Amino acid sequence: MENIKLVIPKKSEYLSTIRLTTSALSSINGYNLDDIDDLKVILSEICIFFINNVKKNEKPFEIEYFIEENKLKIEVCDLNDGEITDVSKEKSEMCILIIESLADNYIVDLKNKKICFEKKCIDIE
Amino acid sequence: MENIKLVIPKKSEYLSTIRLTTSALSSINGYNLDDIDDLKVILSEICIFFINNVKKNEKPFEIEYFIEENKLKIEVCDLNDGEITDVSKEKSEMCILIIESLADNYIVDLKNKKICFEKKCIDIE
Amino acid sequence: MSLDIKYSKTSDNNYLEIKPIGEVDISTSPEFKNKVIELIEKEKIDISINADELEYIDSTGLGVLMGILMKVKEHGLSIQIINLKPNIYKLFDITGLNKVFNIK
Amino acid sequence: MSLDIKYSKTSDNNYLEIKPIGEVDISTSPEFKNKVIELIEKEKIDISINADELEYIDSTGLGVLMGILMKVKEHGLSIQIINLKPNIYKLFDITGLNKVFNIK
Ligand SMILES: Nc1ncnc2c1ncn2[C@@H]1O[C@H](COP(=O)(O)OP(=O)(O)O)[C@@H](O)[C@H]1O
Ligand SMILES: Nc1ncnc2c1ncn2[C@@H]1O[C@H](COP(=O)(O)OP(=O)(O)O)[C@@H](O)[C@H]1O
Repeated sequence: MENIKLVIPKKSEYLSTIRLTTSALSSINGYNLDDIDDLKVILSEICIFFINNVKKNEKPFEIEYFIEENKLKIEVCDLNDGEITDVSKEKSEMCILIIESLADNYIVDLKNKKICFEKKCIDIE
Repeated sequence: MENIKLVIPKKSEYLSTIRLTTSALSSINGYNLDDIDDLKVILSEICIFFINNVKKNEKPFEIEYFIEENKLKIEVCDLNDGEITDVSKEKSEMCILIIESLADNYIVDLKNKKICFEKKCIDIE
Repeated sequence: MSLDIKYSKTSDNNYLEIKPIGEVDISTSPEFKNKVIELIEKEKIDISINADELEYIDSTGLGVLMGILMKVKEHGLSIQIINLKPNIYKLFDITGLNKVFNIK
Repeated sequence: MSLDIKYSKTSDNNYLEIKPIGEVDISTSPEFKNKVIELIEKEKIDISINADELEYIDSTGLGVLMGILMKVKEHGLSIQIINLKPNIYKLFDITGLNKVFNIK
């Protein structure tokens, strides 16, 4: 199992860097283009969820990738203080719908501001 | 000042991910294409230097980017045990020549297996 | 890659065709929204979003499209979206926006 | 992006033109070295490396080119490198390999 960690400012302009890193990692690990697209979308929506629902932005996002035999597990943690009390329904409905539709086994931990998901890799040689 | 950290396996196939992440980060921070190329080259050569001169590979590389007003500072640390005792002259001559030519203020700490460098950003708006 | 916005009237003069080139995401969608709303207010003409060079959209961008739809309706105008790439259409499908927008 | 290697005789039959497409770096250069050495052993003909689609090379790739140069000389053959992009030529310049290779 391999493990990659990215700690990056909680700012919207860094989401494109997160997407590029994710697509580089998933292409060396045998994902096809459709799956890579899904991974980029899921990860971006998780970050948007935190940007819209956690008030503070001083501390960064911590993103961990766990590369396993035939799946990729990704954990996104918003390192800012305080737990999420109200989810902004208006802004987050679409986020959640997209994450739910594209991710396998996703787990939302509002207390620790951590969202985890998996994506199976079908194409691996 | 902003700060990005990437912890990634010490394996040659991950160098392309390091290059892509670096180029994404430096393009949002106003570097021009030539500077981005230099940054990718320097960072790759530092990783190659560690791959050729530190025997163990179990632990990852830890790469930290410090984005300052008009320069980017990057620190690469090989987290494996032991200090570097002999530098493989044959394999590392070109590495070092390239790093020396392209990086500003680079500092090599063989004991801690850490190499630090800066690159000025001339193009920033 | 970020966002570039081009626009021109279609040859039949029936539509203002707006072409987002690149990514309409959380960092670029405010700019996209402002530009399109400004064009609607100024031109008062039906809108056609040509998405053939739209490489990425996120929920923020989809939200902005909904805001644009409301603005268009407010003026009694219509909006269509053409040439969506399959990976982007997928998001319209997931969120049900494929039923809200006239997609061609 | 990784590495693809194409090759063919030039129309005058004087050279085997080898075209690395992508990146010749620490992870792909062993493959590049093996392929080129194999071609030299088999064809025993002068080599022209066409670098117009070489996007990236690192010190490992430069080292492999030196190894190839030695192999070529061993057989009394020659090697030239053509169409180097400026960002890659820069590395030949820094390392002095621009004086070792016949670059066009
Ligand atoms: N991320 C989102 N998820 C779900 N709905 C959204 C999202 N963003 C915006 N919307 C919806 O689209 C409408 C217009 O969005 P927007 O232009 O961002 O809002 P506003 O005009 O209130 O600033 C909002 O009223 C909201 O219902
Ligand atoms: N990273 C490098 N820096 C400097 N010189 C190198 C490097 N890699 C290879 N060389 C030089 O190029 C020659 C051939 O390289 P290579 O094909 O990797 O070696 P070998 O044939 O010994 O496995 C070596 O003898 C060495 O002098």
